[in-house]
Amino acid sequence: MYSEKVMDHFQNPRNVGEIENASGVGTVGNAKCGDIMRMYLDIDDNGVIRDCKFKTFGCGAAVATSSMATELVMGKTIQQALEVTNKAVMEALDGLPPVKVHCSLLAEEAIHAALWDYAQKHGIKIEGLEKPKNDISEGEEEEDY
Amino acid sequence: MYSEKVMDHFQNPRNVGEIENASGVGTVGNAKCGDIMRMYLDIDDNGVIRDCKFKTFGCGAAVATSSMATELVMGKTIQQALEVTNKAVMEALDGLPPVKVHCSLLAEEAIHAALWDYAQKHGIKIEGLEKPKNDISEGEEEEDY
Amino acid sequence: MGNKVIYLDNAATTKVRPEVVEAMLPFFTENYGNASAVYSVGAKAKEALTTAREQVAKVIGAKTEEIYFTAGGSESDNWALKATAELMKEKGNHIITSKIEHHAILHTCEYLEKQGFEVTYLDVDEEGVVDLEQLKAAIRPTTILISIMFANNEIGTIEPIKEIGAIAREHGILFHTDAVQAFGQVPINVDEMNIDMLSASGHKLNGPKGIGMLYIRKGVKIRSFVHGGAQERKRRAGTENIPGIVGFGKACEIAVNTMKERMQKETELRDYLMARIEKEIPYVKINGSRVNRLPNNVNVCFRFIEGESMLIMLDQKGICGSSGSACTSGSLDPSHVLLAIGLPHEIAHGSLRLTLSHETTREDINYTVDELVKIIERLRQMSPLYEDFIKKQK
Amino acid sequence: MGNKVIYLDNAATTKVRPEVVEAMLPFFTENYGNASAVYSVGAKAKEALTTAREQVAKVIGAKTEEIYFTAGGSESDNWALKATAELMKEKGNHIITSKIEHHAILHTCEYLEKQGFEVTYLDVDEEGVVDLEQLKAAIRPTTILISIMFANNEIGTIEPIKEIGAIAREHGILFHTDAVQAFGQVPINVDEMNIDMLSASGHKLNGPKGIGMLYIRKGVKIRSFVHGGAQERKRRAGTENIPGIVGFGKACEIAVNTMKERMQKETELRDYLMARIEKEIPYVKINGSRVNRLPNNVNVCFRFIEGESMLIMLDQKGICGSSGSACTSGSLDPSHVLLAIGLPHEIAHGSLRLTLSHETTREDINYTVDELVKIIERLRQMSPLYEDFIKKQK
Ligand SMILES: Cc1ncc(COP(=O)(O)O)c(C=O)c1O
Ligand SMILES: Cc1ncc(COP(=O)(O)O)c(C=O)c1O
Repeated sequence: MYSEKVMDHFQNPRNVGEIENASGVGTVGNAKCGDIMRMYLDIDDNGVIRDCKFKTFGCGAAVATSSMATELVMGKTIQQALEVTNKAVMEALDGLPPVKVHCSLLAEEAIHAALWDYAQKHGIKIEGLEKPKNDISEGEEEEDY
Repeated sequence: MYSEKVMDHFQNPRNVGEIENASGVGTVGNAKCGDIMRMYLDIDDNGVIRDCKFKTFGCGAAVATSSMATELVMGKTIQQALEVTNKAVMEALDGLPPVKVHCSLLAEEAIHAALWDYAQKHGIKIEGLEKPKNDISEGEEEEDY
Repeated sequence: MGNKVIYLDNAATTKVRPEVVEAMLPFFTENYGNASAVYSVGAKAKEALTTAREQVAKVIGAKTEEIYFTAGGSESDNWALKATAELMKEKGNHIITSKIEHHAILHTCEYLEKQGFEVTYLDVDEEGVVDLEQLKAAIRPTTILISIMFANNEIGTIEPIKEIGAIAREHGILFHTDAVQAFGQVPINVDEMNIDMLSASGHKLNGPKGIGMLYIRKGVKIRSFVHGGAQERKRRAGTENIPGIVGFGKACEIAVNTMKERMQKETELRDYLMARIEKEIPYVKINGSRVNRLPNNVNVCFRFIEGESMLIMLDQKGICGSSGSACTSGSLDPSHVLLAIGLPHEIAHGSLRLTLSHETTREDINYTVDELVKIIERLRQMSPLYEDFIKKQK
Repeated sequence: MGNKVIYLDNAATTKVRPEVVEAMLPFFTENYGNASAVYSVGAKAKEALTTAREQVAKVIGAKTEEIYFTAGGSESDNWALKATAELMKEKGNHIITSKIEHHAILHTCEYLEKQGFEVTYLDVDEEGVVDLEQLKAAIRPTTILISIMFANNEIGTIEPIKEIGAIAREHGILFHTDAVQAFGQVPINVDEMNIDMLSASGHKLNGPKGIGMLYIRKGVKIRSFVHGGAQERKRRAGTENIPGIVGFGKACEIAVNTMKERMQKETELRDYLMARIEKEIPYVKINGSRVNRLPNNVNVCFRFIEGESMLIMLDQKGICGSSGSACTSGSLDPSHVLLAIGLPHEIAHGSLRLTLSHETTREDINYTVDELVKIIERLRQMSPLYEDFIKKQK
């Protein structure tokens, strides 16, 4: 079902945990759908992500995409972090099963939500960042027979 | 499917053949339904069946019931022969599958038809013998789903 | 973690017993003849068919001519519902079922609704038991069928079938039960329970997949679902799956002969498993009835975590379980059964079903709980819901 | 007569190849897990499912996602017809089929007629070939489906499927073919032949019974026939019959790899068998096309005698044949196919079908004809029809 990379990130998730007094925290998804991701960012004065941690309630793919997302934004500038799309997360994980693509969208959205929180706290506007939706769903449902 | 008795009478049918100048000949059934029985009787002056032969176009049960019927009427008086019912033929054969019961009716009817022919030829009336139907069908069809 | 697999998903499907495979084998390459044929190669198949029908009938106290072989539980359910709807549509268009039926029933009901039938989906209480008063109140003059499952496939609750049968009989309404989970696991008698139709599936009782049956009480005149050849007394077309039927029969024979001891052994292990979980893991909820419960079913919700990740971690320890029904696990939506017994979505997501077999041992259970304790702790440490909960506690 | 059985009823059902049984075995007792499950015991089943789907798709040049496993040919036929009727009922209510279809098609059509659909049953010529002009003339604006079998199960005639497909495509009408007899026996390509739906059954090509498939061209949106779980991409519910599917797949693989040599060998033996019968037995009629004919099918009528008694006598010599379709042999009515090609009833009653397999030898054929000559002679001596015929000749 899952690629080896996904399984590795699920079994040995990187950067699990909390950051006390994080620069930005974002929580996306909802318990109703069975996926919640929380992303903590520690951003230095140059706008570089010094640290990043996550907590996730969700399936194997949800955990793996969160873990991979933290790796991908670590050390990046805010603008670079914004470019970490769900596609990038999926590719880094060697793909996801079609029904799990929404997890990667959730990971992208979690980064955005944490950055949004950072921007709010600092009263700044980040170019290209919109207020994150509360809920992510895939849109393209499988056909029903 | 068939009892041993049926198989025996099918494999080694008794009294197959024709009787030249028979006292009575009866043919029943029709080729459309896949069963035709012809019964030849040789009846002496005392009304005793001296000889009896058959020819049958039909399934295993048709052959076996014909064969058994000839055995059952052989040496009998006309009145005794009239009492050889399809039940008697079936019992003598240790039973028939339900879908084959009509073969035993055909055998009964073949005897009647041959006796009717005998009666016609001799201008006599046989007590309890009616003009045989041309065709026999079971009447009670299996339920259709 | 060794190579040993602890298979605790016997409600999804089971390992075929070696005796069953043994019984099937000659019908692949030796007695492969058509059971409807005249020649003797077919006669052996026919004989085997008769024997199997007897073995199956015995499980539920039915007559052999009331057993119709199908390809499995889903086909049986579809047949019972659709053919009854068709047969009775002059009388009425109302069907009563429950909210916790298997999808083979629920989706068929939805299909029938599109055809103009009306369906009442009965509520269940927090143990998953259908409310008999609600059932009585739901009956209308146009009610043509009551279909309530014998035992639920997720939470193991056994429904009050005898009582439901009595109500159906009293009102002259046909009664079907999806007994796929209960068949061969607990005693069933179609006469005592007033069951008119009953679905069963071979692979749930250590028989083969792809074979099942519908019991149809003599006199219930529903027609074919699969039209064609004259097999199954003209009611279910298709060349008979003789190896499957023979295997199903054998599995039924063994199930009947071992039922008493299996029930006792599995009930004991089941209760032990539930007790250890409740004692050693906080924030859990056992689902389903504690009393009227399948002997092999344990269903428990672990708060703050999600089922699939639990299943993968268990799998890595060689333990096979399931989260909600196996059939729905493609979607990973929270189970409709857990929602029907009143669980909130996020708790329903954290459900684990462990279903035992006659082969399950106490060591298996102990190993499973030992690993489960660690897995739950680990996942909770990762969970934002647990984080919030703990912070609130302080 | 020795103990050897000469099985010449391969159109009814076939012996499962040992390699096929071999391939199935691990899925009964080792990899028995549910293919929809998360854990790895199920993963092996899932993998096997994928492989089998490829093997099956290859037989007809289809894409894997166009193959839907069913319980057999009858279910596939029922699904194709009933679901198309339902899907298209807004467009029209007219279906075209032929008079020589299998009962799985004909009885389903009769069922649909009761539901308000109109069915045209095309005539066939004396060889059993559907008339293309009659087909074109039968098409109405309300025609929603053409269903014509690929090859007839009794007389072996292969229909002009490519031409029929072209006509259907030209008129924008869906085209289904019951290829149960042709699948794996002769080349089929769904794209070249414009086939939208195709039925096949595992046990007709040395695979297991109780498994089949319906090919549904991508884009053809017929719905489920069996509602329930999400198996087969939500289109056919029921726990997958993995051993059956694996066996079917393996049988398909072998069928593809051996098709050319099998066709050649069987065609040769078939023609030899027909030639010997025609030469050595008087008053016979070979049924079906001599050219467009399944490589393994011989169908012949012996005048003045009836089929069942012939079959029993052959059986006593260890030879298995059939008279008309195996499915109809319960009724022993003369076959609708033989009547459709214009045979009178009494001749139709005397039909014998001998269908070869890859294992059939020239010795088998010689032995069969030798015995047949004696049996026919013996039965004719018993036949009042023969008696009349001979007397008339004099
Ligand atoms: C042409 C044809 N269609 C359909 C079927 C039905 O297939 P099954 O018996 O596998 O359901 C058969 C064989 O019985 C057949 O020969
Ligand atoms: C209660 C219940 N009904 C019906 C089914 C369907 O049975 P099958 O998968 O054999 O078609 C199942 C199992 O999947 C079940 O648990």
